[in-house]
Amino acid sequence: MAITLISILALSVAVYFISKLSWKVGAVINALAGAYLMIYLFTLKVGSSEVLGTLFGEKLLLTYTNASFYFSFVSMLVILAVMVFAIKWLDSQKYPSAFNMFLLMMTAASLGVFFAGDLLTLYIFWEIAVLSSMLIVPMGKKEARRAAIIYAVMSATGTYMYLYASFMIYSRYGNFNLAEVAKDLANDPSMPFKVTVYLLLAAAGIAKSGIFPLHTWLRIAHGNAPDAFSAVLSGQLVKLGSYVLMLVTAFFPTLKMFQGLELYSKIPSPNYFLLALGATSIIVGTLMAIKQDDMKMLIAFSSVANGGYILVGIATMDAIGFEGGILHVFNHALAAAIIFMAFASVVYRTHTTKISEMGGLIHKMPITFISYLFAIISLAGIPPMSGFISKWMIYQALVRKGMFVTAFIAFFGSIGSFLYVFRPLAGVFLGQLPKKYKDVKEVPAIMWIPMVTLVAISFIMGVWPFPILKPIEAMRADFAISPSVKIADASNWLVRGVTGSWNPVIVFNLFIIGFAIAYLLYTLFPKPKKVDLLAPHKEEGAPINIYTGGEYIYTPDLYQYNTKMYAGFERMYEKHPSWEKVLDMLCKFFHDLGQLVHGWFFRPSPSAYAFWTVMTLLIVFWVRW
Amino acid sequence: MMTLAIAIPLIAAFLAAIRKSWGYILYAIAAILNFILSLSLIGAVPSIHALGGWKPPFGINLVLDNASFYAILFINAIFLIVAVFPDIIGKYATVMLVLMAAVNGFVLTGDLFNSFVFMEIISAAAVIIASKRENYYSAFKYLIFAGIAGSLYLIAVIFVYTQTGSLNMAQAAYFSFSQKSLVAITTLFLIGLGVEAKLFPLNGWVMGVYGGNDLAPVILSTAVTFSAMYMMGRLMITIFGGGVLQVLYVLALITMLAGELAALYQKNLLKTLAYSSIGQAGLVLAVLSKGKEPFTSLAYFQLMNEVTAKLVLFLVAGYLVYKYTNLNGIFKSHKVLGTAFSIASFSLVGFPLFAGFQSKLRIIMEAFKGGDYLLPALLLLATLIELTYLIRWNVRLWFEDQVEEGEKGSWRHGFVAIALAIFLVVIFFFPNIYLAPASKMADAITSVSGYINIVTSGLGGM
Amino acid sequence: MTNSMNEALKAIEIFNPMVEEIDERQVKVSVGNDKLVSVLETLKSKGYSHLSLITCVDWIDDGQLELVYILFSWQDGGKFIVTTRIDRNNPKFVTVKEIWPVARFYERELHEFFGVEFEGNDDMKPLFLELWDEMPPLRKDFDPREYSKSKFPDRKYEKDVIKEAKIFRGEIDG
Amino acid sequence: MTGVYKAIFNLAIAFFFVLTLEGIGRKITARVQRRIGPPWYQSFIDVFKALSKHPFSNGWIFDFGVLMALGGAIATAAIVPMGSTFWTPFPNTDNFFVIMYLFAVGALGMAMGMVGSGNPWASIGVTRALTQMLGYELPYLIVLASMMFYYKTASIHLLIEKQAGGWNLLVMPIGAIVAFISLLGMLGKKPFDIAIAPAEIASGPMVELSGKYLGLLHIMHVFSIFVEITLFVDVFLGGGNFWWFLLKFLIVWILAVLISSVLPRFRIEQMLKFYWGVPLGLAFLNAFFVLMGWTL
Amino acid sequence: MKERTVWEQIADQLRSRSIWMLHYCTGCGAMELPPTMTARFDMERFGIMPMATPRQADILLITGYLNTKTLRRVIYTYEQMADPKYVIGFGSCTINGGIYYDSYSTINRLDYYIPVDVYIAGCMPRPEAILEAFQYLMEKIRKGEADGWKRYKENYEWYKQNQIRSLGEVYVHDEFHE
Repeated sequence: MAITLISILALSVAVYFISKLSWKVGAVINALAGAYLMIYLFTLKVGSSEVLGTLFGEKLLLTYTNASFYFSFVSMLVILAVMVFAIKWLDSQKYPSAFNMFLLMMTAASLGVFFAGDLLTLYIFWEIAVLSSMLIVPMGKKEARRAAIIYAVMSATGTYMYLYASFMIYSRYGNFNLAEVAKDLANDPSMPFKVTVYLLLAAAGIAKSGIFPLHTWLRIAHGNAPDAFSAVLSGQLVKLGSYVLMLVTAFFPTLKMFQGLELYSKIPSPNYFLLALGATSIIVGTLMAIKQDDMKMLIAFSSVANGGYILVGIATMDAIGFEGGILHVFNHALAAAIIFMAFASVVYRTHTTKISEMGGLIHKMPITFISYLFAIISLAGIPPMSGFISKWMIYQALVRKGMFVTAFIAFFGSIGSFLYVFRPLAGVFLGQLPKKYKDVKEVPAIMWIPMVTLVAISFIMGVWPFPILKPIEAMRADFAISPSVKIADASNWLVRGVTGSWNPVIVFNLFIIGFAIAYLLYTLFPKPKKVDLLAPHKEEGAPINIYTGGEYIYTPDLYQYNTKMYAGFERMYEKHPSWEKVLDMLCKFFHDLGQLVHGWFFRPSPSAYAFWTVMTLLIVFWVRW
Repeated sequence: MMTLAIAIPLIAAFLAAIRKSWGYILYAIAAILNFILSLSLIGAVPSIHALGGWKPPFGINLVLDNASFYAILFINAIFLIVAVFPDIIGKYATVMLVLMAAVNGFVLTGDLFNSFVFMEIISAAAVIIASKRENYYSAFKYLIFAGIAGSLYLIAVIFVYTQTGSLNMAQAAYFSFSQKSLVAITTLFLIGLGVEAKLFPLNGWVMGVYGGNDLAPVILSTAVTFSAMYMMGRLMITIFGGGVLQVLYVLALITMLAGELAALYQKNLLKTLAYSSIGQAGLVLAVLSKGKEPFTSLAYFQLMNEVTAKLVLFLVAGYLVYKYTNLNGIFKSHKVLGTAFSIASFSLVGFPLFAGFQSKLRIIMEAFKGGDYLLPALLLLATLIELTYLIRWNVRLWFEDQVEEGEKGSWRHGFVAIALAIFLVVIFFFPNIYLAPASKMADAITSVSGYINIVTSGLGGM
Repeated sequence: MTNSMNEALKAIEIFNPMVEEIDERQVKVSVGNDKLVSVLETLKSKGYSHLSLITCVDWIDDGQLELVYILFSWQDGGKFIVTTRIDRNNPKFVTVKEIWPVARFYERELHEFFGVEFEGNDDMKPLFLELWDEMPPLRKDFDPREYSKSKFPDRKYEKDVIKEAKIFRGEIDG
Repeated sequence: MTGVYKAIFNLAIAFFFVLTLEGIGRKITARVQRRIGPPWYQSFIDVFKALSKHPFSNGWIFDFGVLMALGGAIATAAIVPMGSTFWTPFPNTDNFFVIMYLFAVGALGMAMGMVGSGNPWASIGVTRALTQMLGYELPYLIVLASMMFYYKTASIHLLIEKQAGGWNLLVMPIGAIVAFISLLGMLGKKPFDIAIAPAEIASGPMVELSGKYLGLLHIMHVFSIFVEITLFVDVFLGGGNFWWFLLKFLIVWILAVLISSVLPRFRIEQMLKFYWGVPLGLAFLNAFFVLMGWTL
Repeated sequence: MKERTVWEQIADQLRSRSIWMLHYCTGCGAMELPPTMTARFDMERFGIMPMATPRQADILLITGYLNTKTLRRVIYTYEQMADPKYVIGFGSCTINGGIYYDSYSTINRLDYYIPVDVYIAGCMPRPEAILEAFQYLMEKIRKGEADGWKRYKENYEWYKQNQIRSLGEVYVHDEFHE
């Protein structure tokens, strides 16, 4: 593992110079490297372990667990798709060589995070991943430059808390090794220490996966990063955060650690705290996504909400909830990647991300539309796409535990997701095609093939989810989370929950049959006359177009409804408190503090320096004498 | 041999004063000679040299132990690197030569009054250097400060003399002061050195001087700071052990936070970096003030990393700031300089793959081992702030829309900057390049008896 | 007449208006072509700031068109009807859209229905009529019946409907 | 295989019974308004007449949306158990959440097809429908969640079996009331017909539907009504044989029609405030009672 | 007239029992419709319902005057309706121009521009008359005689020519619709 990771890291630098000659070759090498890594994941044996090197006298350990396999598989799926997508897409970019280099570097680093066997290795790879992705972000729109800074700072806030906690652990147990630390933590008598460490470690995951208090970077970073990279950001990078959250809540035996702190339904209060944060993110993400006009920011907020789902699922400390949360990682990764790639395709052709400037692209970009459609079906959790299964599992856990408020929030997020995914669907792809986009074409095959492949995978996993449930069940078994129900019952084609089961194959077949019946009825009755959406269309001499209340409208833009879609609902919370403003205030506070320091100590005249010198003298003497 | 390190630049300075046009060439020759000389001194460690045959504690003596050896090696290396840039040195070759001589003397000397003299020379030379590009007001402020600091330093020296009857450092180290006089002496020394070491609140001059021209930060933030830090360790730990180290610890932490906060506020690239170097100095001083191994070695390790990174940053920044008026997106035309700048700033922040990671994480780790939970927390907070403004600058210089047409860059800057930057990456993988000298320095600094032994045993031989 | 109307009348006395009191709150003021704008401005400054309508009367026998400006005061509900007569054959007048921006729509309407040109108002596109090709329809010499006959064919009754109706009612025998 | 026959029977009942009920509902509304009203078979005539017309199509997404809507509705209607374990086509797949979300396929198909027509009225209608969903689904889901917590199952036919001792209407009366209010929203009946609102937005999503599209969507609507009311009957009004089920269905429908025939329409915010006020509070109250074990 | 197939006969039966109307209303004519719809006369008992869009409607009820400007919209609306579609001209103004027969802007004869299946005479007709007309139309549909939509297709050139003669152009561009 070590050699592979390091050679991929080295290759990334080489890719930069190759890309300087021809970025296309660089992109192809990237894709090949991605494909190699994908295959490589399957050749590795679960449980194998390797030493990467030594740092500060501690061995840097790489271990390959079921969780590593699952998370890196999901990551590689997304990254590979984006790498293939980028082969063509990069020609719209200003910095293709740097993009190639950092993308590959980030890939290696994120795999390193998943492989890490100890806290320090995880930190090192984590920082490399953050650094390389942070350098890709500002290649996007103008606002992206600010986004990169906010991303770096938020991420670092979490990471440094994590680092602090790692060293706290090290100074107490003399060990960074995750497995050892888990054992030590379980037996540690000091509750304040455990809670502190737990929360500080989780902070990294919270910052990275966009959970509530540190979620604001997602909007700006995902919304402004280079379009295809947003797919990686949302589909893969935030999953690093989910991985850390999974480590601290499930891999560390929190139930045992926090015995006696149970708050409700046998969930310890620190876990419950995280769960509450997750639930808050669902609300915040959903509400904010509903009111966005920028389609990428909309999906960025949806990533906040879905990160919340993942956290809620994991933090329930219930077998089915945990599996649901982990499966949601897969589902959301795929859905978000497809959506962002679809958006990248749209932007590739139209050069805008504002929903209000688009419309009717379905007639120009049908494949992109179909990809987006299936992705939102998955994102909204509607069968037969895979997104439903994970949401179903999370609901099962919440219902079983009797957590009605959280269940309410989960339902709210789910229904709310219908609202916000519909917004780009209607505003970008459906409706009237503005005149300026009448020459827009579908993106080339190399760009839509990865999208469609991901759609196919998501679809197949929705109908036959048992292959993807297998590693998750193995993970659950590794972490020994109760109750041990067998969720995937492949022999009976059943997905079992604690409160019932369902058969995805039957549901899918029923849908097919229903569609067939509908089609039969459709063909049975008179053939329709094709009507253009707006332009008077002369067929048999009669102009027939859509109903316009008896008025002639010749400008499609006037007849496109894509702004303020939920005005009535938005009005109910337009005066919401903004967390972004709070963080801005904090930022301003530090800035003002800097100004104060600057003004007090660093600017005054020479006589003031003499004053300060005397003051120091006096203080020192006063203190020491 | 040791005297040559002071003598060569001094002679060169005289020559340069006579023939102005030979200035740069003389500087280059002196720098090369000095560097070779300091390399060749490795065989002479440890030894002392009594000037004029007056034996310590009566005469002035130069001490070459591990600490001073590595210090002058490092310092002369920096002078050598600066020698690559005739355009930066310009008309200031003479002053630079004087500075070189003074810094070498400051580091090598084993006599308190002599160190005062060298410090005054350093201040004088530094003030002249600071006044480059008509930066007179800042230079004047610096002058005032250096004057106050020098007089306090002198008072401290007088204190020591009245107590011990000698100006020799080894003698002072041997002498057991009463607690009260120790505090008085160390406080005065602290303030005297604090100016050069950029200790809060004596660092008001830094922003104006570093931010005012391209020569001052390059040499003052590296060589002079290094010598001041060396002397800080020597005086505070070796000679007057104990003393006001706790006060230094608190002041250093404040320095760190204050510097970083002010840097966050700053909108000028050079001034930002100036504040950043205040913050870094605070970190080094805080670690140094622990007064024992392994903190001392980590402090010097961090100092070396920081100085290397800062050298790159100031070289690049000084070059660009005076070439362009608007720096937005300027790295698009100066890719090599930009890469070096980015690597150096990432190293400063402490990202993995870069040198700063090694030293910062070690500091945190050792602090935890020592049961100090405050230093890591503040260090991480300061790092967070540092990361904010350095990323901001990186993003601005790389990605903003370019306003000014980029010109062809200077290959000297590019070569030196990228070489140093690559060196920073190399240090991540092989930290011992810096860590081994640093720990040797630290050993020498923390061992009082070792120092006294060197001086006393050196009495016989020359 | 209310007090404010008296005051307003006093203010416009210098323009030699022909004043005709219609009822308690309505006064008709007829002035010459050249003084009309001044009168309107004065009235506006006196509180008659609402331009209710601009319309036109076709005095075909006099060969004149009478422009009618109706001003309304929101203070006391008084109404001034300021009129002036212009030549029918060369119907030109100046625009008041600088005083009341809304006037441009009224002027468009007048241009459309009476053919009055307003100097200074260039926007004379048709407002109400679509694809009108005849002379302005509200002029007295326009014959709408003729036009209707030419454009909108009537139903041709094969039977005498009136006679049938009479038979139906039993008034006559069929 | 019996499952398939039962599913076909489900669909047949859904079509004929609900269309009849629609006619009866119109009749009842007419009687409330002191009119005579159309005959009971009027809805059949309407559906088949619509199917017989020569429609307009606004492109392939329009066709596809309508087909997807109908297909989703048929799939959902085929799963729902009709009042007893015997009339459960697929006992392993009658999970409540599956039905709820499969139901959304139809809604999504309709939304997509209708917006695909390019008419802004349709978009407005769909956004209103989605917002309304946010209103009524939440109290309903909370009530259902507390029920599932109480009986430890989400399987509809098991829920029916567990009511052998007493109807849930009597066990959790508050929940039943809330669910019924939500049902009114689901049905799009009068105070909640915001999405269609013919007077404001020209019948909203359906604005561009002509001929067979309208007919197919009407059939989809029929299946939706079947699913919605059947769920309510199954969950709250206990088991019984098939005829009892039809009777309960009829009663619930008539009640909904009676309420809708005398009420005006909400505005969209009013609807949300209404649902998130008392019904949601009551739903949580119900959940609290269930948690405490205070059931009748 | 062609023979209808069995399916068409069945379809006509259905169509006659389920008439969804779109009413084009001007002033006085519209007043007669509310009583027709509501409890006093209750047109829903014949399966007649008001519809909001031309797409869903079967008949276009034109109550009152049409001037050149509105006639354009009516033609436009009529063409947006799905076949089979019927038109009822309501009031004498649609028959012969009513009292404004000599206006420069009102048309005199509706069936000159679009095919009208049933006229209701009167100014204004009472609700009884309206219901009577609907009954008559139903009868016509049932017999397959209400073939205005077919005539419009067959004689499209003629209708178009008439429309253009009176209107100049049917679909106009103007500043408010661009």
